[in-house]
Amino acid sequence: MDFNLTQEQSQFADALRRWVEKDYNFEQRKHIIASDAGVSPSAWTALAELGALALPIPEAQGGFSGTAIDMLVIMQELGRGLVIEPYFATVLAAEFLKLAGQHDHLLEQVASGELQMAAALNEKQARHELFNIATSASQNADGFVINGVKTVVLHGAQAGQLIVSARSSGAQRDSDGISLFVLDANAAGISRREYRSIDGYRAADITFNQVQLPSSALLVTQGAGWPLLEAGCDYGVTLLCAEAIGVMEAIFAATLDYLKTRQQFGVPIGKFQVLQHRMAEMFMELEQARSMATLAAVKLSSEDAEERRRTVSAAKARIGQAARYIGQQAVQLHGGMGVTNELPAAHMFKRLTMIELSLGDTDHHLARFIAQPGFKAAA
Amino acid sequence: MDFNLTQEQSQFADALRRWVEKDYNFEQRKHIIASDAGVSPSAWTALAELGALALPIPEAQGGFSGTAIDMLVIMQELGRGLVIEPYFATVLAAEFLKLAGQHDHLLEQVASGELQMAAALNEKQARHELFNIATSASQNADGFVINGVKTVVLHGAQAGQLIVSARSSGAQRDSDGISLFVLDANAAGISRREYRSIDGYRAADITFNQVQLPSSALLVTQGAGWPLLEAGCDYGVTLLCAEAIGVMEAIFAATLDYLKTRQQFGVPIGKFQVLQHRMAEMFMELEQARSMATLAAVKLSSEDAEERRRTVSAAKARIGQAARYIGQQAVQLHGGMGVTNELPAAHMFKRLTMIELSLGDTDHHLARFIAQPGFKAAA
Amino acid sequence: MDLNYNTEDLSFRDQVRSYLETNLPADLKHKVLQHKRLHKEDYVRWHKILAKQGWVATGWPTEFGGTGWSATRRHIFEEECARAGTPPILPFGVAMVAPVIMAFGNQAQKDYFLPRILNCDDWWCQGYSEPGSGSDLASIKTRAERVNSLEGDHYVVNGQKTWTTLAQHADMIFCLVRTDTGVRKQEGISFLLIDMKTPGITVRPIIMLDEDHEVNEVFFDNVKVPVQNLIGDENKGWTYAKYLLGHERTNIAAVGRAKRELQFLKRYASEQQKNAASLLSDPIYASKVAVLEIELMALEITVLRVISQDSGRPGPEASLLKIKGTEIQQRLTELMMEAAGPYSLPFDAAFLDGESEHSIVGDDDAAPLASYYFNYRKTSIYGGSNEIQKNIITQMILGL
Amino acid sequence: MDLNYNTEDLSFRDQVRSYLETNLPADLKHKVLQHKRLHKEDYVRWHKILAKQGWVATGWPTEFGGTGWSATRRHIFEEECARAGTPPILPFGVAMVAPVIMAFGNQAQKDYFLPRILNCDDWWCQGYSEPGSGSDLASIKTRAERVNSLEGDHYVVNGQKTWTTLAQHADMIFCLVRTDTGVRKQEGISFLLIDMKTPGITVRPIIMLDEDHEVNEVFFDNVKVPVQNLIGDENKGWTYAKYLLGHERTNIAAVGRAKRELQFLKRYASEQQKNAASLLSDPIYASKVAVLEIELMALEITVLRVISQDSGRPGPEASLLKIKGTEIQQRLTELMMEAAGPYSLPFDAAFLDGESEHSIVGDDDAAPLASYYFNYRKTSIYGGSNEIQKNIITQMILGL
Repeated sequence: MDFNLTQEQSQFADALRRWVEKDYNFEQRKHIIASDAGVSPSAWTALAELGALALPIPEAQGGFSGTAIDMLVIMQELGRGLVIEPYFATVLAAEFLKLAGQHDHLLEQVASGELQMAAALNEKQARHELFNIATSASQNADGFVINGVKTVVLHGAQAGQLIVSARSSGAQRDSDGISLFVLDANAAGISRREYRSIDGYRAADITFNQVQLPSSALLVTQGAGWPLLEAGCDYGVTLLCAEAIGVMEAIFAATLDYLKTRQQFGVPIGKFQVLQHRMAEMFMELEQARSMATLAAVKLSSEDAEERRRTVSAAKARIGQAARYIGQQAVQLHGGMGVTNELPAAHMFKRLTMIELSLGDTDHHLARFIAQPGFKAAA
Repeated sequence: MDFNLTQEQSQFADALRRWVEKDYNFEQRKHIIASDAGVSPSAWTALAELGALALPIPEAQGGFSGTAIDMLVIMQELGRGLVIEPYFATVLAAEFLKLAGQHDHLLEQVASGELQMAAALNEKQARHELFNIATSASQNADGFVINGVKTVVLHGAQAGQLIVSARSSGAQRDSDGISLFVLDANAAGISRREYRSIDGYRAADITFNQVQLPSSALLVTQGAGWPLLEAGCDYGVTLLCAEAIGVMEAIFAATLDYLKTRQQFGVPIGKFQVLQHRMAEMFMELEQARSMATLAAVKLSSEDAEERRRTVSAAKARIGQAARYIGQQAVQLHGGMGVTNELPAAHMFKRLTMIELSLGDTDHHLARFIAQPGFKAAA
Repeated sequence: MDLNYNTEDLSFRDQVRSYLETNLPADLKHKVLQHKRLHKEDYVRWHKILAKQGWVATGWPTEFGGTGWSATRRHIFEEECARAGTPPILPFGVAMVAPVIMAFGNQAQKDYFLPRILNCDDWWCQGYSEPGSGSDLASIKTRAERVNSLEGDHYVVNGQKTWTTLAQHADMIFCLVRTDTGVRKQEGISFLLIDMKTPGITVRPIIMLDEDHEVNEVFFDNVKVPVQNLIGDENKGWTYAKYLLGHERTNIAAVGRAKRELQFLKRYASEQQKNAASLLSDPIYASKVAVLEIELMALEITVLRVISQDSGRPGPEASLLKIKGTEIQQRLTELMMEAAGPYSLPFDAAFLDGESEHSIVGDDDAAPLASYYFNYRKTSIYGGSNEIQKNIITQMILGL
Repeated sequence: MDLNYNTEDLSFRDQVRSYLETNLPADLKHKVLQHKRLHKEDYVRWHKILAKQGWVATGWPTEFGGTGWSATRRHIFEEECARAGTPPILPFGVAMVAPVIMAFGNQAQKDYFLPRILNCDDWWCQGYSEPGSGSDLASIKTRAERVNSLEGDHYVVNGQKTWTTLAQHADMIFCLVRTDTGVRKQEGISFLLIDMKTPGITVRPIIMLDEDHEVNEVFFDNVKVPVQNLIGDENKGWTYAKYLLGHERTNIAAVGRAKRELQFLKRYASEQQKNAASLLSDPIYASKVAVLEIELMALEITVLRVISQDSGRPGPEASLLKIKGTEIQQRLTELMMEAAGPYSLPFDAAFLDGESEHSIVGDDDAAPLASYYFNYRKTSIYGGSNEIQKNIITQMILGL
């Protein structure tokens, strides 16, 4: 059993951290958020040059065939730096192509940094249910026609290619009848409405109006997309968990530093036992969360899909709990400064909060954990 | 609006408190628990002489027609003193007669202290479901024949008369088809198996084997006992809530005293901020619990049965939460002494724990609160 | 024991309710109920409407134009306002500086300021906190030096205040300033009223978590304040400040507003879907709502118990009300955001500010919820953090 | 990163598992799995069985008869024992006094005591805590005065120890005693081994919450202890005690037992009914179980992370393991009691003690659960209360 990072992983993390410190610090990030584009082309170039985009892509497509553990290292660093570029969106979308073993040319473009992607999976009525899909895909002579609206698509307006889940058959909440497509984000009939998210990202609602796709756009057998959809999103959840660890490490360090320097009643506030124990509890939350992020990354590639679902959902639920506690308490311990937008801690808190609500919240993943047959079978 | 006790209520409380201090202190109580009888005939006489038994009984039957608020005052004192006599069992059982407006002679005997009663409502498979009844009542020429087993009947072996819920018709979990009876606890076919409870009470499992009852034993229309069963148990829940307030006041006071006197590292442990804030949280729990016990006592007689159910269940749920927190933390703050049987605090903790599990636990009452139509209708 | 209002109180409640039905402007009500940002003119408009009715100053005696209501009536009034969805009457004038002026001000100060406060002619703000002071309020560094001059004696004020709520709109600020540095920190503090238009005052916005402009830093650079604006005696300001801190906690539990927000939460959750049913039907979610509702039921009775025992000013029980009240408020916003789920993410400042009728993603209920959640994290920090409140309970009630 | 055991470790696990299947007596297993009280002969029997296999002293080096296993193997062994339901090897001899004897005892002490500990010839107990010492362990008052006499030098011990676990069975006690009163409290303490049969020793039971006799007070009235029974140097006992405190935290997380108890909890809850279905199918109850199960999954990985970094003795991370481990254990007992509901009330000491085959009310699974819950409240108090553990994290890890 070995919990150490490889030398390559450590070097990757160090390089990313140095880049964040130099070119993606708090002030620079603030300017990017306030800019019209809301993302930074130069940051994207840097991520590509650092190899972060090639990392998850198979070697055959010009990547490094990085594992989920490798990605855990990357996402922690991006979380620590609160990097709001379309990295997660792109990597998540690319995972669907990898899992489907299709569209190698797009993976090559992702690896080289030429292509940004996004996964358009969510719909308004669905809340956290991935299978709750009203967007339709009807087959015709030329391929498929897509109609519907996808909401809160992270970096949906930046993406050159989209992964879209749509319904080929069945009722709105059936897991059967789901199809997955990859398509040009500028195809005729697509309109995108962009907006900011409260944690500084860009997102979009995307309307599909009689969008004609070729047959090659279909990723797996028509109507049988559910296992792929779940597997791809479990990958996304694992990335978010890793990101959350990075954000929590950073907000924890900032809070600890604040407790050591901020004076009240003539002493550093870190001398008050109630605040000390609060920090001790945050420390324990962080360590337990870290264990679960690790476990999820390890089990993600499990051949037993139930084992994967069970572990990934356990991790998201546990990390959601930790993220809420650590975020809220970090703000509380920062006092008045914690509720202003002026310190990084506030932005970390917002990001942690939105991670909890993304790709299934704590309650959703707790229910999914319980729904795995093993939960009751063990009894 | 007025939250003050009347002069009579205050006098009643004072008299009970003086009696507990003199004749029912910790050592005396320990001897009663260890005795074969497990209850104290002289304590019973004292309770009768103090008027505690007459209090809830209507004036027409020789009582004082005390309200639920009057009973709240009594139960708080009995809780504070950890009195383990069959008072609650008797008063709860008598309430069914009062609500049914029947068997006045039994009420007279209760008021005078001649009769102890018990309510045999629980069955093994039911957990907290009062309507979940397998015990059968079949009508015959002479009245009714009862068959079945009632479990964990508080002071079931001490009682001269029993209230029993049985099924006249319907499936095991139907609320229709329930009948309620009052019967002589020594009737032919009844066998009682007595044991101690972990909090120092006596309880019994009671088997009914072809027990023949006269028609007069039926309290309300055959098969239509459910509203009476619910109302009577809501009365019982309200009494338990009041008792819990008394126990919590006592354990809170004992803990506060311990924090002020127990020295560690050269200072009273009450100087440690973490323990101070724990006490502040226990204080708030107690005050919130007290508010709910009051509200339940006031709403118990509401003509709107939903309002009664909603408030009583809210109170039991809230007080269950407070009882668990205060009990566990009181033990924790007492350190090693808290986990021995030598201090009253340990016994208070045990009683609080068992109150939470009696007549529906916290989850049960939370679900009942949600099930009231008003919960969703407000939306 | 009797938990019902008496007949007179009930008819008072009906009177307030029907007044609010008639006089609360629909657009203001809509903004409040929809969690939108309120602007200066919204506050002023509602203040002046209530002033016309004579109901602005519910805590003042009648001699100064207050209502002279009992604690119960004030509670009823606050409940009804919360129920109807009125904008708040900001506390800085009516509830904070006015009681100090009444108790410690001179006749000229009373005659000039109190009617202007009643009618919202001046927008007041509070100059207590300073950078670094935090929970240690008495550690004030802003200096006021008394100077004799031909035009009349005045103070020269230098220093900085912070967390000054809505100072960007203010005409007046009441300040704690240090007039004697040679004594222990609670002594040597004075209570000054300062015109915000005086040269040398600069206001710098502090942007909150939710990107709203709610508080400010206020800088004083050789600001001349006439001695006529000193309240009471020089160096006695800490006494007045403590007097005011008690007043500040009135209605701190905010039960009325919490009840209204609970209704919003239930309505909103009942419109969201989970497992092909309403989210409010989901056992897990319903259970969280029920726990919160019960906590609020309990708090309402706790408040009424405190009111019924109230001989005048709130005692240390106010700390309990503050802690429980803010916990409930924060929990409400938390459950709202959970109900909105991924729809919490879109940030639509134009909609919150009332510049667009509908939110960009089309869910007007959801649009403000994450902002609301983030904004309300302040409630367990300001007005004496909840940790400080527990210290008060520990010392004043438990004697530890 | 690799979370799998290597092939050698896996075959070791299989070896342990099959050994336990063959050698763990069914009656002992039954008692453990059914949460019954264990008696002296139960502990001794299992100790002697393991001793025959050479597996008693998993933390000792081979030169003294220990297994010499790596941290990973010790973990595997503990997991397998927990899984199978073995009685514990009590720590007082093997895990507590033995390491001190090995590190600081003389050759004669090693030669005499270590083999007897290995074979359970002596039942040991621990004499650290005194009335009033609590978390302040160094505040020891029990005195030992050195006396010269014809029969050889000895100490005369006077004082009292408390919370002495299972002292009623003990042959030997290791004690911290004060040999110098003129210095600061951590100095002037010595480490003595005392024969419990020495005249002047009295053992008084302390009955626990669950009415079990688990701990005692031990009184020393002019008890003569030969100087040969002093460990190391006089007045250096605090150093040895601190060395031992580190060892005490081995396997404090008790993940293996918690996993076994989680299976019991699920099985038991699946047999209870709620809303005409299994309690384990109830969303609220299932959710509580799931949260606990996930916490345990996380703790298991946290333990493995600590083990993998372990250079020898556990560091301050042991405090994290102690807190989380005991929280999980307590929560398990809480959920078991909740599942039993009203069936938690009956108290059946005869059944718990093994005097009757079945419990009086007929639910053998339920019968011990309330006792189990009450008994386990101690776990957040003993071995350094969880508050003390948080102090350690605060100081040693966070540097506050």
